Amino acid sequence: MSDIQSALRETAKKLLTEGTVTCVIGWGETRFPDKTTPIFVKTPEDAEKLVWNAHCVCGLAKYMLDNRCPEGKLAICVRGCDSRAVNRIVEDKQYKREDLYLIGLPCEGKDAPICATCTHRNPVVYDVLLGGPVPEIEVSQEDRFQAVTALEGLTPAEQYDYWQKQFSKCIHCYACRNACPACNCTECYADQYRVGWQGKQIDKAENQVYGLTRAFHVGDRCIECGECERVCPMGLPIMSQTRKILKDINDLWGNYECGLTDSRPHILGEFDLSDRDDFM
Amino acid sequence: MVNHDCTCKDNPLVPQLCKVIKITQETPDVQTYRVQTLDGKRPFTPMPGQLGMFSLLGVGEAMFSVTAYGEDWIETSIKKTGMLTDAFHEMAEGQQIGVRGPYGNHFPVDPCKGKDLLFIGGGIGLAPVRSFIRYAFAHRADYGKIDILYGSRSPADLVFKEDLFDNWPKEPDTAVHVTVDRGDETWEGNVGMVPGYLEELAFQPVNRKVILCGPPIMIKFTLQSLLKMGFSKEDCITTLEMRMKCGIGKCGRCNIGSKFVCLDGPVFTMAELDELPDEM
Amino acid sequence: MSVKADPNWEPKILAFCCNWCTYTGADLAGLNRMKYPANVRVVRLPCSSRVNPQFILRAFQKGCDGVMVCGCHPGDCHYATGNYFTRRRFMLMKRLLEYNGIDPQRFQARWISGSEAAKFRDTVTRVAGEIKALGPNTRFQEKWYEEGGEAQ
Amino acid sequence: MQLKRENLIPALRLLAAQGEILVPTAVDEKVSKFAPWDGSSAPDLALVNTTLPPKDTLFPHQEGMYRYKTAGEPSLEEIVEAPARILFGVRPCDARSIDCMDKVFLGDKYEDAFYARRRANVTVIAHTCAQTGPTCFCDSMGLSPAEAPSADLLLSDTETGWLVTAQTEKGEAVAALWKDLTAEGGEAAPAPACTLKTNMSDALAGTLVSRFEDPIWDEVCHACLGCGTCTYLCPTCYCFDINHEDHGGEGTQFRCWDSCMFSDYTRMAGGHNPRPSKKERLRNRYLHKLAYFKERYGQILCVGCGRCVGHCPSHLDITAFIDKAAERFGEGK
Repeated sequence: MSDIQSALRETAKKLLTEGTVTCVIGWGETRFPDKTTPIFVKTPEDAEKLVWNAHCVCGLAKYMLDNRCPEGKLAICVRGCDSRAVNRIVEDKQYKREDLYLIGLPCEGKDAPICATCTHRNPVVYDVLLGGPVPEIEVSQEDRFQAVTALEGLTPAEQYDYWQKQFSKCIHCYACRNACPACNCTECYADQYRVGWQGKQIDKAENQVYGLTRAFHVGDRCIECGECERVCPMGLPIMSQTRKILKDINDLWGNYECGLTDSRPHILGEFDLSDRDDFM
Repeated sequence: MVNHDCTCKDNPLVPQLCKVIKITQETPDVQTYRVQTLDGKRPFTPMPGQLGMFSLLGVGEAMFSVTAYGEDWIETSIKKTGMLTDAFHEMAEGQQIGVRGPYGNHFPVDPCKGKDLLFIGGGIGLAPVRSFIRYAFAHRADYGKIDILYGSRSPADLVFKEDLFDNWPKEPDTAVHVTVDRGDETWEGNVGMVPGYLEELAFQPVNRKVILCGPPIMIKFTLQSLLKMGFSKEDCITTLEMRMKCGIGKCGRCNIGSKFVCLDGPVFTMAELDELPDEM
Repeated sequence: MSVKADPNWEPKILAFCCNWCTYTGADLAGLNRMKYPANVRVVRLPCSSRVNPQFILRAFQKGCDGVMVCGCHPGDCHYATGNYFTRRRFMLMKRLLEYNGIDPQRFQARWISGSEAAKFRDTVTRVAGEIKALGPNTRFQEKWYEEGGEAQ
Repeated sequence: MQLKRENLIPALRLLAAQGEILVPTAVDEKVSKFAPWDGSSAPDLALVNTTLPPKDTLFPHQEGMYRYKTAGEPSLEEIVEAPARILFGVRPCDARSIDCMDKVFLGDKYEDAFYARRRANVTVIAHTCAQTGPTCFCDSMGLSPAEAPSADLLLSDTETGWLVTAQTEKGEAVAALWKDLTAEGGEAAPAPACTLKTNMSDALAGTLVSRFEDPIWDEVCHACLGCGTCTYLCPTCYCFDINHEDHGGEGTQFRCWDSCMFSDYTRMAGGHNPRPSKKERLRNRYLHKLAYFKERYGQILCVGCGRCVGHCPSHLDITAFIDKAAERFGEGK
C-alpha cells in the first residue's frame, strides 16, 4: 500500500509541476489515526500530504461540483466507486470529462461496510492507474440485495413501522444528499423551500417525504458508493431504499449497473416499447 | 430586559391581530398599508427607522420598515418581490394581518438635533427614510434646513408622490429634489442618477447629517460622491437589510459579525459599517 | 369529530388524468350519464408523464386515501412517447411505495382512452370500493390529517 | 454527601414524582440521546456524549408557537408547553451549553418566552466524566471534565457511587429529596484529561475576526460538504427557523432548528445571499463559535464536546482549524 502511496504522491507532484492540472483532490491525514479527510493539493510540495490507506473512505467525486466552471484541469483520485461517480456526474452533464484527470487507484476495500458488496474495486475509468488491478470479488445478487429482500418479505404494516421508526430519526441535516454524487442539481428541491416541496418540520410526514423523494430522485442513477449511509449521523439504512429501486430495475428491465460508462442515459430517461406493463 | 412596547405583551414572538384600514397603490409594484388594532388603536409607537414584523397567517411573515404612524395607525410600504409580498398585494382593505414589533434601533434623532438634514432615498429606499422625515417635520424646531433627494427608475416608480410633490415642499425651510433615471413625455423634473444629481446640487458638508437608503449599488456610488463632497462617514447614516425570522436577535441569521441587524440595526453609520465584516 | 372515526366515512381519492385520453374518457362518462362514486377528484394534466412522483407523496401527506395516475394507452400518447416514461416511472414508484408500507390498492395506475368511458367508470368504482374496504389511510400523512383533520 | 451506586434507582424513582426524567439512552448501535427513563434500569452513565445533545429538552427540534385560524373570524392562540423535566447525567460540556443558550434566550434585551417557560421547569443534574472520548476537548475550551458550575446538581464519581453537590436552589431541593439515600463520605475520583488538545486563546478569537479575508477560510472550507450535521449535533447551536403548517383556514406557526450551513438560511426574497458559498457559511459558523458569541455574551460558544469532530462526514476538525490558525497567526497560548 505504501508503494501506491508514494506513486500517488509522485504522480500528483508531476501533474502539478508540469501544470497538467491545477489541483489534485485526494485524501490527507487528520488528528485521528482511523480517519482521513479530503484534501485539495495545489502545489507540488503539498503532494507529500496525500495518503492512501484503509481509512480513505470519503467519496471525492462530489467535490468537483464546487467549481463547475474550472479554470484548469482538475485531478481526482478515484477508486472504483469514485470512478463510477465521475461517470455519473459527467453523464449528468455537470462536468466535462476533458476537464478532469483521473488517478485510478485499485481498491481492496476500505474501512466501510459497503465495501463488502462492492462489484467494481478497480476504477472503470482513469487516465493513469497506480498499481496493478486487484481481483474483483464475486458478489451475488442475493448478497447485494439481502437487506431489501428481508424487508420485502414483511407485511405492509410491518414495512411501514420499520421505515417509520427509521425515518423518525432523521434530523434533516441533508448529509446524504450532499455526499451523493447523483445529487448534483445546482439547487436542491429541498432548498427551494419557499416553493413548498419540502417542509422544515422534523415530523414523520416531512421525514418520509424527504426519504422517498431522495430515494426516487437518485435511485435509478445510484452507483452504490454507500456514501449516503456512511455519512448519516443518525444511522438510517438509506441504501436499503435506493437498492430497492435498483433491485426492481433489475427485475423489470434487466441487469443494470450505473456509472460504468459516461454515455448511457439513466434508466428512467429511456424506454422500450416492450417494457412490462402492469397498468392495462 | 427592556420594556419592548411590544404588541404582544409577554411573548415577543406572537403577533397581535390587526386590520388593514387603508391601501395606497404607490407604484405598480409598491403598496402602502395603514394598519390598526382590531379595537381601533395604534399597534405600537415606533421610533423613526424601527421595524415591524408583519404576517399573513398561513402565508408567511417578514420584517418591514414602519414608514409612518398617526394617532391610531402605523404604515408600512411593501414592494412585490416574492411569494409573501405578492400575497400582501392581493389584500383588500379590512383584511386582518399579524403585527409584532417595534424592533431594532432607530435613526439618531437626538444626535441630529440642531443639524441640517439631507435625506437621500432610492426606489423603495425612501420608505425607511420617510419615518425620519415625518419625525423631523413633527419636531421642526429641533432641526435646521431639510433637503430631500429622491430618485427612482422612472416617474411611474416614484413612491409617496403626495408627500414628495404636495406635502413636503410646503414645509418651512425644506427643499425636495426628485430625479428619475429615465423620464417620460410628461416628466419635467431632473433626469439622471442620484449620485450625479447630488454632486450637481453641491450640498455643503457643514453641520449636516445625511440619511441614506436605497439599493446597494446606489448606496455604493452615492457614498463615493458624498465622500468626495467632503462628508465624513460618521455623518452618513443608512439602514441595512438581512433575512430575518425572529426579529429579536435569537434566530441567528441576520448577524454581521457579532451584531444582529434586527436588534443592533437596522440603522448604522457608514463608519460603523466599516468596522463590521464585509458580508452584506 | 375526527373524520376518520365517522361511520359515514368516504375515501378521498385523487386521480391524475391526462388531458387527451383519460380526462376525455371521464368527460364522456359524464355525458353518457354513467354513475360512478364521487370519491374521486380529478386533476387534469397535459400528459401522464407530467406526474412527478412527489405529487403522489404530497397527496398522501395532505390526507388522500388513494391516488391514481391515468393516461393514454401505450402507443397512443398525444406527445408520442410520454406515457412510456410514465410506465417506467410508476412501475418503480409503485413498488417503492409498497416497500414503504403503502397498501398496493392505494396507489394504482391505469391506461384509459378517450372512448373508454365505461372503463373509467369501472376502474374508479373498483378503486373506490377497494379503498373503502381498506378504511382511512394514516400512512405518510401529516399529523393533522392522521389524527382526523379533513383533507381539503 | 454520597449517593451509593445501589441507591441510584431509588433516587431516580423519588425524582420521577417531580417530573419526567431524561437519561442518556442508546437508541440503537449508532445513535444515543436523552430519552425518558424507563423506570427500572440504571441509566448508561458511561456513554461519552450522546449523539444528540440534550438541547432538544429546552429548545425542541420543532416547537409549536401558536395556532391560528384564518377562516371566518381570524384568531390566534399561543401554545404554552413547559413540562416539568429533569435532565439526568448531563456531561459538563452539555451543562455549559445550556448556560450558553440561557444567555441567548433569557437575556440580550428580549426574553424568549417559549424557552424561558421550559427552562424554568427543567432541572439539570450533571455528572462528571469518568472517562473522556477520543474527540473530547472541553479542557481546551476553558471547561473541566470534573465541574459543571451552571448545573443545578453535580454528581461526581467516587469508588462506590457519586458525591452529590447541590449548586442551585433547584439542586438543593433534589438533594433534600435524596437525604435518606445519601450519606457522608466518599472521595471524588480525579478528573480525567482530554486527549484531544487545541490551542484556543482569547487573543486568537480577536485575531480570527480581523483575518476575515485571510486565505485560511478558503483552505478550510474545501472539504466541507455543506450539510447540517455539525450544527444539528452541536449542543450550543441555537439558530432556528419560523414557519407554519397550514391546513386551509387553520394552521400552526412553529419554529424548528435551522442550520447556518444551508444556502437558504440567509437568502433574501430578491435572491441576494450575503453568504453565498460554503466558505462564507463555514467562516460564519467558526467565527460565531469562537469569536462573535464571546464578543456579545462573554464566553466561547464551543464547549468542546467533540460531536462535530466525531460525526463530520468529511472528518473536518475544528480543533485542527484552531491550531492551524494559531500557528499561522502566531497566537498560541
